[in-house]
Amino acid sequence: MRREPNVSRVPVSVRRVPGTFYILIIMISLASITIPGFGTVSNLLNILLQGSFLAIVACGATLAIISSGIDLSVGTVLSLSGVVTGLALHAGIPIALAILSGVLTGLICGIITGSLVAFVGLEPFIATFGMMSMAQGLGLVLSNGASIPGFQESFRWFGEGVVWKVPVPLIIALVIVACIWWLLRHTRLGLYIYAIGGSEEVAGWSGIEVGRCKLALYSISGCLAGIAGVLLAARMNSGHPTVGVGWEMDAIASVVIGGTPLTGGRGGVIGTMVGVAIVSVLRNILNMLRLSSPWQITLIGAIVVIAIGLDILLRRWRLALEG
Amino acid sequence: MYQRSQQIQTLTHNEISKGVATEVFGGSGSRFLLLVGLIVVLSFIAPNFLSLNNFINVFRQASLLLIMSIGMTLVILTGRGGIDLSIGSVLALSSCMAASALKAGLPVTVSIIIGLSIGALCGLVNGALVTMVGLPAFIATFGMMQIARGAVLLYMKGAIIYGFSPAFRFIGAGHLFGLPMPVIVAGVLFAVFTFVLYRTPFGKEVYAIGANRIAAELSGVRVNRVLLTVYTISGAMAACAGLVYISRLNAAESVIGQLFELQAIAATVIGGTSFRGGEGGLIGTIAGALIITFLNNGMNLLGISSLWQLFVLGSVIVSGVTFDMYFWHRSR
Amino acid sequence: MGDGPLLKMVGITKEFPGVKALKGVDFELRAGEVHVLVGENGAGKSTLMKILSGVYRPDSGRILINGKEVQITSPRKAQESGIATIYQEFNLIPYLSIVQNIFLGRELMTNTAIPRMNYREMRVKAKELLDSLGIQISPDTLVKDLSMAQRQMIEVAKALSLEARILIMDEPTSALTSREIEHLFDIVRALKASGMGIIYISHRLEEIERIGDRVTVLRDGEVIGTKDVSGLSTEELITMMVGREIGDLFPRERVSKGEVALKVEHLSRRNVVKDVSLEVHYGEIVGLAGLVGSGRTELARLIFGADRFDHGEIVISGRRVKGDHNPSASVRSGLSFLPEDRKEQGLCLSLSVANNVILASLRRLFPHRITSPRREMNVTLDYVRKLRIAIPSPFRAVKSLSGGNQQKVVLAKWLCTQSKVFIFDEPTRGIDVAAKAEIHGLMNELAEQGAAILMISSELPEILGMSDRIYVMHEGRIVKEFTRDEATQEEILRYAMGGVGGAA
Amino acid sequence: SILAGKQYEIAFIVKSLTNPFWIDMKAGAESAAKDLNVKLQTMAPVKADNVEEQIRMIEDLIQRKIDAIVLAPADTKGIIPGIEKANQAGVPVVIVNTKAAGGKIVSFVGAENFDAATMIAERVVEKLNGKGKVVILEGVPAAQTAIDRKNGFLSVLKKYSGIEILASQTANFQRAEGMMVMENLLQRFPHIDAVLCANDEMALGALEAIDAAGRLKEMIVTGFDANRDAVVAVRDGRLFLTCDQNSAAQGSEGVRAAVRYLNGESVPARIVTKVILVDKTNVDSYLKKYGIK
Ligand SMILES: Nc1ncnc2c1ncn2[C@@H]1O[C@H](COP(=O)(O)OP(=O)(O)OP(=O)(O)O)[C@@H](O)[C@H]1O
Ligand SMILES: Nc1ncnc2c1ncn2[C@@H]1O[C@H](COP(=O)(O)OP(=O)(O)OP(=O)(O)O)[C@@H](O)[C@H]1O
Ligand SMILES: [Mg+2]
Ligand SMILES: [Mg+2]
Repeated sequence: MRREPNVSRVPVSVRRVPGTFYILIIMISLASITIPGFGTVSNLLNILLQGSFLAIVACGATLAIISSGIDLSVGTVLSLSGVVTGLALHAGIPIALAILSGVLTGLICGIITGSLVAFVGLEPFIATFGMMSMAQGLGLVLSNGASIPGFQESFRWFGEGVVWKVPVPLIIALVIVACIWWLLRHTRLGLYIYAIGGSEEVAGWSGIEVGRCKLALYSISGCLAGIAGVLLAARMNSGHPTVGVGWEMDAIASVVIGGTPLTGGRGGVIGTMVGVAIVSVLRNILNMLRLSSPWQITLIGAIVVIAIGLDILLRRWRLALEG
Repeated sequence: MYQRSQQIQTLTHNEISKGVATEVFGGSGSRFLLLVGLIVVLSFIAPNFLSLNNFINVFRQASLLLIMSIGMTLVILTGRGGIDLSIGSVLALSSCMAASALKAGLPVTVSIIIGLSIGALCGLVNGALVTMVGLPAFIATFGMMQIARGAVLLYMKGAIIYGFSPAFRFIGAGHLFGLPMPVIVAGVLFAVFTFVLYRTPFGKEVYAIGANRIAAELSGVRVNRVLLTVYTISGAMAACAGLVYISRLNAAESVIGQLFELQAIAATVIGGTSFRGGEGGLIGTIAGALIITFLNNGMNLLGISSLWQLFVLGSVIVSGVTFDMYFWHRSR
Repeated sequence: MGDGPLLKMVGITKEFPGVKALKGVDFELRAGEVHVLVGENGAGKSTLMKILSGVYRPDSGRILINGKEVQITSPRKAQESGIATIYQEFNLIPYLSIVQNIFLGRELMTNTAIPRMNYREMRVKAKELLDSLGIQISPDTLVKDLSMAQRQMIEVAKALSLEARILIMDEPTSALTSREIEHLFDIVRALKASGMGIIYISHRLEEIERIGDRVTVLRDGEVIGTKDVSGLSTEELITMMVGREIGDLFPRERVSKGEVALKVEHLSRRNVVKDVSLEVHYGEIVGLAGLVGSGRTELARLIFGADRFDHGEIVISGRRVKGDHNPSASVRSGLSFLPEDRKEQGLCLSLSVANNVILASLRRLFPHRITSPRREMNVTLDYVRKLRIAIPSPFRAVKSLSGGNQQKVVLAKWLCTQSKVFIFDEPTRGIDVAAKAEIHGLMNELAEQGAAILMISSELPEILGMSDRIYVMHEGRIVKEFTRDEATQEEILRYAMGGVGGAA
Repeated sequence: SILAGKQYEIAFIVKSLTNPFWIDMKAGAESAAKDLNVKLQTMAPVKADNVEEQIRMIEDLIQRKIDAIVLAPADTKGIIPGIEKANQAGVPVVIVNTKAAGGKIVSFVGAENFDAATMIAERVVEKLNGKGKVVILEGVPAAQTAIDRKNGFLSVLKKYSGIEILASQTANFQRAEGMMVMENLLQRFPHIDAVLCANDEMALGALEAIDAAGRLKEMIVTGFDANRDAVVAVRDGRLFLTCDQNSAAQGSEGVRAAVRYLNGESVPARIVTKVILVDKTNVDSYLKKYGIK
């Protein structure tokens, strides 16, 4: 039930690789043996490219969940900022400004949810649920319910370009993940997010300005959703008002699969990346097997449950052995 | 004002009733004011809103959400990330199975029992994954959500079962004492579970587990058993909602119930039940479910364009609860 | 030292819904003094201190530091004004390490181009701090892995690291044993000598004369008086606190002991509990003494079924417990266990007093599975009166009670089960003298009625005063058994510290 | 196939597999595949109508070195990058049902949703003698077919001054939502002459609501897709009409086009499947097709 005294150098909250990592390895090895075309470099890059967008969004979700909150709005904010970017580009605004407008859209959404959570004291679920509806609605209204297609090449580079064979979105995602990792591991804000997740009251008593931290973290989450939205628009060469439907679930699932509990206070972004990898690899495998969507749906559920269940049982078993 | 010297000796009947009432209504009483406010506003601006027919109509529409939210409220009350994402899929699975039982010519009662048992079974599996394997509720029920949905899609192969016997249709489309059956079903279930939650040891244990799981366990509460029961109830409620649903719709298909979990969670949380666990309760959930349904109804009546509807829904919920926090909870 | 007072609080009032916690309190602290604040449970001590540390805003009143009025609007402000606090309820975050907790809110940063947290330096400083407090734990240990006593010491370390001018200590010793208390007092004396002003809250009256310079008594939110410690007798102090004389603090009488109620043989778990055998008879109170971390709590948890044991056997009321030993089975077989950590393990803080009190007895009180508010209230009020729990209504959430009253609620919960065998882990932690006497009286009554009680306590006077027999634990083993007459404070300590027989 | 000495592997990506319309199309495609001895796999996004997922599927299939892709895009424009990827990898793409606005494709097989919708609206106006109050139930916002159908309806209705559009609301292509939205609209409008629905599912839901309110006589309801239940409703005189895009033919023609292309034969750039309005007069053949007596 409690206490194995833990002696280690690194602050433990950020250190552990989740057990699901090994599940990921097993999944990948099995797939490369059995599925032709899976184990190729180009397919791995393909998976990484596909996972980049979710990875960016899931970083934000990780912050929210570590603080024992939640961010349901990431999916629709992503759609919204794609639409805004698209509109901006069509209006002939320079690319840099258009991108900025998309990212800012995300940031503003994040600031709104953040203020609602931090200063009004709304439950994160309600605030972000509201934002989820609002961003979706706004996206539909702005785009008039249709996609906004056709951008110039230089913009599309952000979604499709490669640098030394590495897709641009992947590079951006890696940079963002590294930043968030740094944030959680080495900055005050990061530590405070853990502290707030552990106990908001105690964090306040220790002189942490809880409200400002929450505002910051939801803003970051919104901003990341904005970035992902812009990149996705570039990749799809269109801003689509419903493209992000359901992404919040994928993001939250990745976070939880990665070992950050919904109750907050621990976990980290490395784990989340394992979660993102599991989700993306699983999708790729199922597509490669060309399974129809009902089977895909079923298997995603079953594999997630089995994988994490196994991880927990193995850990328990190991603990019993060590004892 | 209370003084140490006047140690409380006894409580009058009145004081007890008042105390119980505050306990039951908890922090969610003010959400009723929000609901009333919404109704008042809508009756001024929405044409044909303020009519008995429309209210019956809204209650009928809210009843499904309410039935599902009963289970969801119990689950969320148990705290520690307690959540049931699977209810939408379980609803689809159990009601499609019941429908195909009906089509196969089984009696109505048997089909209903089949449907309910499948729902309860799914819930039980959720509960077992949470308690025995120790999966986070999010993962366990996320898995069940996918598996049940996949199963029903595979089973139905995209087909739709259409046209039920009048006996079965009565549950969803019939009337009793001038009230639509769904409203009656929801009302009865609601009454039963409110009683269970506030007047049985089980209900107290649910709250205790939510408030502090370790303390509850050390007080001899059989935590796992209670959790199993709660998830089972949630599954059964989903099935129950599903049966009413297909009976009303006169058809069963595999895609029903998508995103219902989010609606049920929203109704629960807007009703004042907190993810922290042990706070809130069923009474608020009614307010939550009605707020959502009245909003949708009002927007249809107002003829708000589809594109704007989501935006309006989100902003009304956020500003409503904000208002509530400011003028009610802050002033205390 | 300084001329004017270091701190002055004038006319502080604070009202919670239904409770006037403070009614115009004046308080004064000089530099270089230890000012003890005493009073019954719920008198308003912690509230006053929380106002000083920025957790609550007062309804009215002024706070002056060095004669200058200050507005303490947040804990941060309090820290900036030089006030450090050791809260009564713990103020640590379980999943952060000791270092992170100690420096929370004031992390040291590197002066590199991109500053980041300087864990290396913080670790070194934390280590120094821990060493100076005599704590031998790695600073990277997670707080969740610490015992109550260890956490309490970390609290102290955290407050000290602030290097404040004013240090508030709200019951810092309630989970400590004498060795740590000695250590703490040495530190307090050193701080005092350096000119710090210390506000010290405690229910252990013997500590007052050992460490205090002045004492202020609070009752029902009002100051009864401030006195110099020298020349103040305990009786006088108690009368000021309670407004009346109290009975014998340790009213233990001998009763003839009955059958064996609880028997433990060769019980072991990992490295924490090693081959422990003991027995407790009906009608007997058995004390379990030992130093911090000696394994007493762990032993109790094993007996209760909260943790699994590796070897050994347990017999409760003649029945051997089997593999499926768990808390609910224990409760049903008539065993009660009052845990030491009321916040984490004892209470459902957001629930009402009534719901907490009846939680462990639901099956007994409502065999037909339908509860009755009237019955709940009557039962609850019974214990509220018996234990003198100060609450305006049993519907009040437990989290709004004072620390001592919360402890009484936990006690009430277990008394309500009407068990025959009790394990009390630090039962009077944070409880005022008057109430302590009453609780001891209740334990006596229980024993007279034939209950068996195993009492863990870090307060040696309590162990000596209440027990019929005493076991002493050291590093997971029972190293000595005393009868009531053989035992003395010195002897117990000697064994507890491993001075005899055990590996020292 | 036999000529090439190996069995072609073709993937058929539709918008969802939870709706009879797509199931029919899948059946059509599969029967053609069987005739032609092709290995066919039908796939659909896990989230129905999600174009981004469709793109991911195309990418994954390219990795798997598929021979050809038959595709029903969830979004006319959003799908283009996916088609372009396939173009780059040299995988031929046949589009069915919904047009793609760019990329190199072998052929487009399908009817025009827009045109079909105008046909329906024309018939409704005719029935109402150019005068009446009309409600539209739209599909999933931002889904291409939903947009096309709605615009088709509007293009006709707007032309007649006697036609008043009371409301145009979404019910997300779903039966239950169709019922719920209709219930609310029935509260709002004391008189409605016609309800135009962007698919049969919503129409059937709306019918339940109208029936329950006892106002079936007052208005006509139209659907879209001619699925089994809708055909029955037409027979019973509850549904005024629905329209058959012949989804099975779209599927089979799509697969045939792909195989012909792989075999090096020439394929027309546009293969039109006919739209047939299904009403009382021709419902019998559909009843027979579904085996309903
Ligand atoms: N947050 C709160 N809400 C409502 N009432 C409160 C709150 N905090 C304290 N009180 C009440 O204020 C009074 C004073 O409590 P306080 O905690 O200051 O007592 P104390 O002197 O520290 O007692 P103890 O010795 O038991 O710790 C009590 O009656 C308590 O119930
Ligand atoms: N929460 C904990 N996590 C990890 N180890 C612990 C914890 N509590 C105690 N220990 C360790 O277990 C052993 C026995 O601790 P236990 O709490 O049973 O002792 P105790 O005599 O009750 O002391 P205390 O006064 O600290 O409660 C000690 O080695 C201690 O360091
Ligand atoms: Mg106190
Ligand atoms: Mg202990």
